[in-house]
Amino acid sequence: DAQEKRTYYYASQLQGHPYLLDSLLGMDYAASKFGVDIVSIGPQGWDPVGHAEAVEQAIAKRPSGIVTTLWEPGAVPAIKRAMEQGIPVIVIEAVVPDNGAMTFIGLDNYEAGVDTAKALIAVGGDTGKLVVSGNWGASNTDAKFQGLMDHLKANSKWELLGRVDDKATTETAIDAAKTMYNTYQDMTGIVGLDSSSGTGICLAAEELEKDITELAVVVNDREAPVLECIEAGDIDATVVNKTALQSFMAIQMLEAYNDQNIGLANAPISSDNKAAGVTPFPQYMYMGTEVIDKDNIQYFVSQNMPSFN
Amino acid sequence: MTEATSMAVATSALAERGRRHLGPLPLLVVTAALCLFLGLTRENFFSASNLYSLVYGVSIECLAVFAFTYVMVLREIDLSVGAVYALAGVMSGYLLLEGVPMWGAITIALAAAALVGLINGLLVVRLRVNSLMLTIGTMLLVRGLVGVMTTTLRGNTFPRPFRALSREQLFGVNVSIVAMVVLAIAAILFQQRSVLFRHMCYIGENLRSAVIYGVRADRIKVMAFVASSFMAGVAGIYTASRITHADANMGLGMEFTMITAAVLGGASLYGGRGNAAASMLGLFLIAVLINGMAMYDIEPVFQQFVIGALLITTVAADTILKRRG
Amino acid sequence: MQLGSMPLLKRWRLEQEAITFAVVLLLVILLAWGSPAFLDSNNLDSLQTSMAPNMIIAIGMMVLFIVGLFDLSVGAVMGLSGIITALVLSAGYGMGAAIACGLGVGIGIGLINGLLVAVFGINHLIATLGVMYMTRGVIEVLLLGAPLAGFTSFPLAFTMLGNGSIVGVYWMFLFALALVVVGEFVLRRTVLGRRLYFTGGNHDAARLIGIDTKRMQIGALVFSGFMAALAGVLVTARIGMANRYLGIGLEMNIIIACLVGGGSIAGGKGSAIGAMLGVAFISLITNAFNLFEVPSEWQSSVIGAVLVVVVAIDGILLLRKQRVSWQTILGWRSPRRNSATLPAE
Amino acid sequence: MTDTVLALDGISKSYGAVKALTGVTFSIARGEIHTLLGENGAGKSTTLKIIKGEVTPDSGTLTIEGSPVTEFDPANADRYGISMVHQELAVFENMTVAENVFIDRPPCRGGLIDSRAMNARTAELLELFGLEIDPRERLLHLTPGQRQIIEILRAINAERKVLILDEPTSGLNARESEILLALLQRLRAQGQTVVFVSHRLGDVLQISDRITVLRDGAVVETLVNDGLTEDHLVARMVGRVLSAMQHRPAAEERIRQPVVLEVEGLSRREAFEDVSLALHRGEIVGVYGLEGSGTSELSHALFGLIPVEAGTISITGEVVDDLEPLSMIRHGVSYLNSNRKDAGLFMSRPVADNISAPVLRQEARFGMIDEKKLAARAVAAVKRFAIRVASTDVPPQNLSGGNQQKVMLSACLAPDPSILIVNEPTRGVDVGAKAEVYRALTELADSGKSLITFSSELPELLLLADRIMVMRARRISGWLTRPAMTEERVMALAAGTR
Ligand SMILES: Nc1ncnc2c1ncn2[C@@H]1O[C@H](COP(=O)(O)OP(=O)(O)OP(=O)(O)O)[C@@H](O)[C@H]1O
Ligand SMILES: Nc1ncnc2c1ncn2[C@@H]1O[C@H](COP(=O)(O)OP(=O)(O)OP(=O)(O)O)[C@@H](O)[C@H]1O
Ligand SMILES: [Mg+2]
Ligand SMILES: [Mg+2]
Repeated sequence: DAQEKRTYYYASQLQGHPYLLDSLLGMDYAASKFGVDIVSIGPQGWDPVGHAEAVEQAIAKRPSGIVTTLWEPGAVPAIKRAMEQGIPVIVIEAVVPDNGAMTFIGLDNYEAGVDTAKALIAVGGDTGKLVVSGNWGASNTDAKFQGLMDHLKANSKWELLGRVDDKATTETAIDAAKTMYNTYQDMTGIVGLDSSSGTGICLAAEELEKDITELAVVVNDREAPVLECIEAGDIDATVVNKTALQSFMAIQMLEAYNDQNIGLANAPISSDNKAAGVTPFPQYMYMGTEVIDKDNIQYFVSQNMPSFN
Repeated sequence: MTEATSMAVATSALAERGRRHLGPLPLLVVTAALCLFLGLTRENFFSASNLYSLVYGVSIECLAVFAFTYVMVLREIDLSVGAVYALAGVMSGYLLLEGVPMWGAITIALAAAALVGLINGLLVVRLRVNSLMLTIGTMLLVRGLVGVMTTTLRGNTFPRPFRALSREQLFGVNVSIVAMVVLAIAAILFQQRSVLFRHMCYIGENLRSAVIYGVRADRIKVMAFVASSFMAGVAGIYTASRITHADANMGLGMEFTMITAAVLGGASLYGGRGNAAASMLGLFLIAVLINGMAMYDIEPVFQQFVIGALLITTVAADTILKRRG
Repeated sequence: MQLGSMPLLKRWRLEQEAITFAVVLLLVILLAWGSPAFLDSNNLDSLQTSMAPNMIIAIGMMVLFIVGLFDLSVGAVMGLSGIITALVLSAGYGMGAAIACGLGVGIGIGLINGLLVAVFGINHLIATLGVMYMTRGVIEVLLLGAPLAGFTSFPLAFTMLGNGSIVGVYWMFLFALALVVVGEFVLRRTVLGRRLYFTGGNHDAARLIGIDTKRMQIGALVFSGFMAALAGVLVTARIGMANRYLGIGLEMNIIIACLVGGGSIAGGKGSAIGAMLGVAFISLITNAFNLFEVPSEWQSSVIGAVLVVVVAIDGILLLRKQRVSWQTILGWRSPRRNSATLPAE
Repeated sequence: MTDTVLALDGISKSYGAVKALTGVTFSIARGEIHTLLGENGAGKSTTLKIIKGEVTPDSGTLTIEGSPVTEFDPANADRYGISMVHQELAVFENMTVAENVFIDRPPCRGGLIDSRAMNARTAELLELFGLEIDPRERLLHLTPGQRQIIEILRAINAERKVLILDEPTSGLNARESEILLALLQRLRAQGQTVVFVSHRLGDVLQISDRITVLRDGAVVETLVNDGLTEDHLVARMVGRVLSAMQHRPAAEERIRQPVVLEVEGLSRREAFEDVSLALHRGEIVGVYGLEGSGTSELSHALFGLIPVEAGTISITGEVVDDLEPLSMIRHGVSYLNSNRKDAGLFMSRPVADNISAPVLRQEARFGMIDEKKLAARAVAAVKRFAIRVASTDVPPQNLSGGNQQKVMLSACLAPDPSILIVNEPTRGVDVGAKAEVYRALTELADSGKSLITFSSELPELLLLADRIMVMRARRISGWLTRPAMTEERVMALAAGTR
């Protein structure tokens, strides 16, 4: 059965989230490169129960492997179940501890925060007054914030004036950013930590006809408006996760594991990895981040991105 | 009954009216108090820029809550507002990127929104189905369509001319603010004097009685649902132009904001009552609260706790005052 | 004296539930026939474990529907009770204490809801919505700075609550079924159940005949809080760790399930069986999406469409029972719902 | 009979400005049928509600079985053994007949409700009224008359020490009220104490042992019922003697008047079949039928409230193509519903809004309401029917039952209709006001309006109608014209005896 096409399931919630579209792009690419089928199942929006069901019910399809996400641990029992039945599971994008999967491929949010801090220092110098916009209470925002503040404390004299909550929704983000401009007149730097923050920060300034080119503005992720604002010079830089890479590598790892000619499964860690209960995967695989700014922006705008199907 | 008593009838009528028309006063007091407090303790609160931002932010949702309130007056409910709001917004953007000229796209999007309302209305009056359950259905249905479009749009930004819409100014302020003011005044007049509103109250209070007295209940209900969807559509298109790209989260949970605002404004889930202008005030109160908490740099995750608490206290105050009167 | 014959469904007041049952049955047949994976043990287990907690919450919600209320805070309560249980466990206390605390949370919040609604007379939508926000706030504050998921070292006995099964049937699921049976029994055969229906059916009249309607309302809200907490404990036991996102947005699904299952927000109507069927309906639809690999962006449209169709069919059947002609139903002439002898909607 | 069950002493109660009761004092003896009599708003229901514990008096003492009642809440009924039939229906539509009868203390076995026993017992009770209803039927399928009976059965079934009935017969037709009165007398024979309220003086005199007359919330006096006549009672109730109503002059020439409303072969399955009638200008046609005869459906159909399956209605010659309330109203038809609780009033909107509801559009200019006009209209109506109300901004829910009825009638007359379809026009209305209503209706007829009057009160029909159409088993069983119109002949046609 090594000949026949292998099928992998991407079972997750938030299937429709624009942030993950790049992830799906990477998967299409992998599918075309490795000649495998990849089936996406699961709810369009936020639905933990639906997520868990998607993973559990993917198992019933007996796939060659499952890729999933863990913004919350609801699917952990499903993952453990799949692994028990010999179906390799890889978690991408977001993860919780003790999840029982083969590996996690994605972003270390804390490090992403650190990278954001570095970018801020790069564009805004090592001193200033800072306001941070984010989706507070969401794990990635909180972790990024930790990394950001730790690095700034250690390596700069940036001080935090306050935080605003943008709920990762553009409408909210705009109004939150406006409140920020109206409240903290004396800030010299802005950081946005979730995918909507940048859009909010930039559009709010536009609405207030406020010139923020003087401010040091560093955000995260690559929503289309953010890229526009970088071109326009309102936002100085955005720190992005390599979402396409994480999904591509997930498939690549699964292929390497399943394909006897590559034989990752039998990498000589032990005489018999299965019997020994050895996981022939690195525990975590972090993508690290890239910084998008005026100089490299044109390579990131979605019009210039390829598509594979 | 004697002459004397019938005189008494006429006179004490006024007193009675006064008592019943306590109306949105509690809400007004709470809002004013909150504003005053913030104004006194935060130097930037009363800054023109902040107040303007607040009003502008609210003005868009006000368009939607206007008609939504009247649906509630009719003892019905329209939970599909949020989805329709997103539909109109995303659809107009979608059509634009498909190369449809701007006004054509907007017209089609609005028509689509109105169509949803028409379907809601017709099913409610024709099949006598429970509007809560029905509009949950249409909400999901429309959400799905929005999802389809956002997926194909891949979050791309909309053409400049469309984005310019939300920047349009009239009398030196954004169009949506003018619209809000006009609607608020219209609402007050409409509720004060108009036959139609009185008829709506009759329908909400006792449909059977209303029909016996020749009120066109079915037609009015359909109209209300269409209006609700249409206004949601207008607000949605305006927002789409404002946020410049297709956002799947657009209008998520908006229906609850609407209900909350309407109830804060004195509407009842059991129909017969409602005040669109006060509903707008309700939206404003919520906005001010969030604004204030940001200004106080309150731990963000704690903010929704405060919102919940305020929600309850305001309505509680209202309820208790009404019981007195 | 001898009673004349009467259709079983009508006598047992399960007409509406019957429609839902038919739809559920249709789904099952469709799935079993359309996808070999349906009868795969993994799939059946998945159905059980996803249905069980929702069934438990839905029973509570249905009781609220019966007394003419609903509760938007169930999702948040579920989340908080789960977290409290996890916190207490990881603080080294025994399993009993942890569960007690978890359930206590639910009862406490339910009581708050009850007091707000019955004593202060606050509209139940606003009251429970506000309490939902507040509860979510408490969760966030509790877990401020805590890792996304921690407390992963639960005693085996506890995790078994959510994972134990006999001959392919999860205890959790059996438990939920048992609750349905008991619930249905109490609602139908006990005076308490009767009083719940009276309270929702005609609040004023119920008060006049000496039913303590306030107590009924408070009781129902406490009960739904308790059931939500119960579900929270079980799910936490199943997942094996605390989950701050547990139950977000769940209230809507539960309410949909109850409506599909024959409940009415007008009150005085509904059954535990209906709650079960409603939940089954939702879970099976999701199952169909996964097994038939329906593109995610179309899913909610499908659910919505099904819901609309079910509602419409329900309405049409009712009208036909009242002998309203087809051209009146479909044509432009409106049906007169105000007719005094036609059974009120 | 000196054995006192309960005694009221100086009971007073006011609602805001309205003094409902002032120093009401009387007592009820064991095993008697004690009737409260009084005009609408005299305070009967309030008194009863206080006895039952639903309403807390401002002052005065209520003594039951020698022990003064300290706190007032509905649970008292249970505590002191009182059961009550309310003037306004208090039933549960989604529950079965049996469940509505056995609301408190259903028959239980092992702590569980024994529905078989419950249904059986209910069936027996239903037979008392000769009702062929399945105890497992849900109430929403029953007619208002039937619902009223269910509520009476509930009270009787409770077998409490004191049985209170507030205008129990107002919703019943003649046969049913006869049965009820007989039943009450039988219960009294078994030592049951009954407190009774009715505006039907005949009934009152027939069964009462003692009668307490209330006027403006105060007791006029308590009379022992021997040798009393209706005039005695009226005199004490109203404080003046009412001239007896006279028939309108004979109706021959009215038949020669043009036909304004013509019904041909109107049919609706399970309701009525092949109904034809011609209503002349200035004529009052009465329609009579026992429960189940289809009369109420017919009245609904005539106003387009329920669709018909065959037949036509034409007004002044032209056929009404769409049978809807709105088009009937456009043709100058106006409708008075038989059950005010169900439809006809907006219970929590001001009386003024209620009375002006049908004429809002006419009274408005450019769709804008002129409050003053409406208020004036309302005040006029209040005067005309002596509606006992503090102000025209009081909602009907705060009015006594009879006054609610008057408000509804005022609303129905507001658009100055040329044809009226009137159901139970004087349900729960006191004698004084009844005369008012009769006068109003006859005046309308004299001024050239035409009326179809549906009533279960035969004397009322005999007084008002020029002709009576009698229905039996959903068909017209015959027409009677004065002078051939007598109670016996109508009943004969309605019940199908002979
Ligand atoms: N809830 C209330 N609020 C305000 N006023 C009330 C209320 N209930 C009754 N009243 C007033 O108290 C007075 C007595 O009312 P009650 O119902 O006892 O009259 P009644 O004798 O029963 O008249 P009817 O024969 O019409 O039933 C009336 O004037 C009525 O307007
Ligand atoms: N809601 C209903 N659904 C189906 N059939 C009904 C309904 N109401 C009445 N009917 C049928 O119509 C027939 C006539 O109805 P109804 O008893 O109201 O006539 P009625 O003599 O006017 O009653 P009443 O004397 O109480 O006014 C009844 O035999 C009954 O079977
Ligand atoms: Mg009364
Ligand atoms: Mg009838």
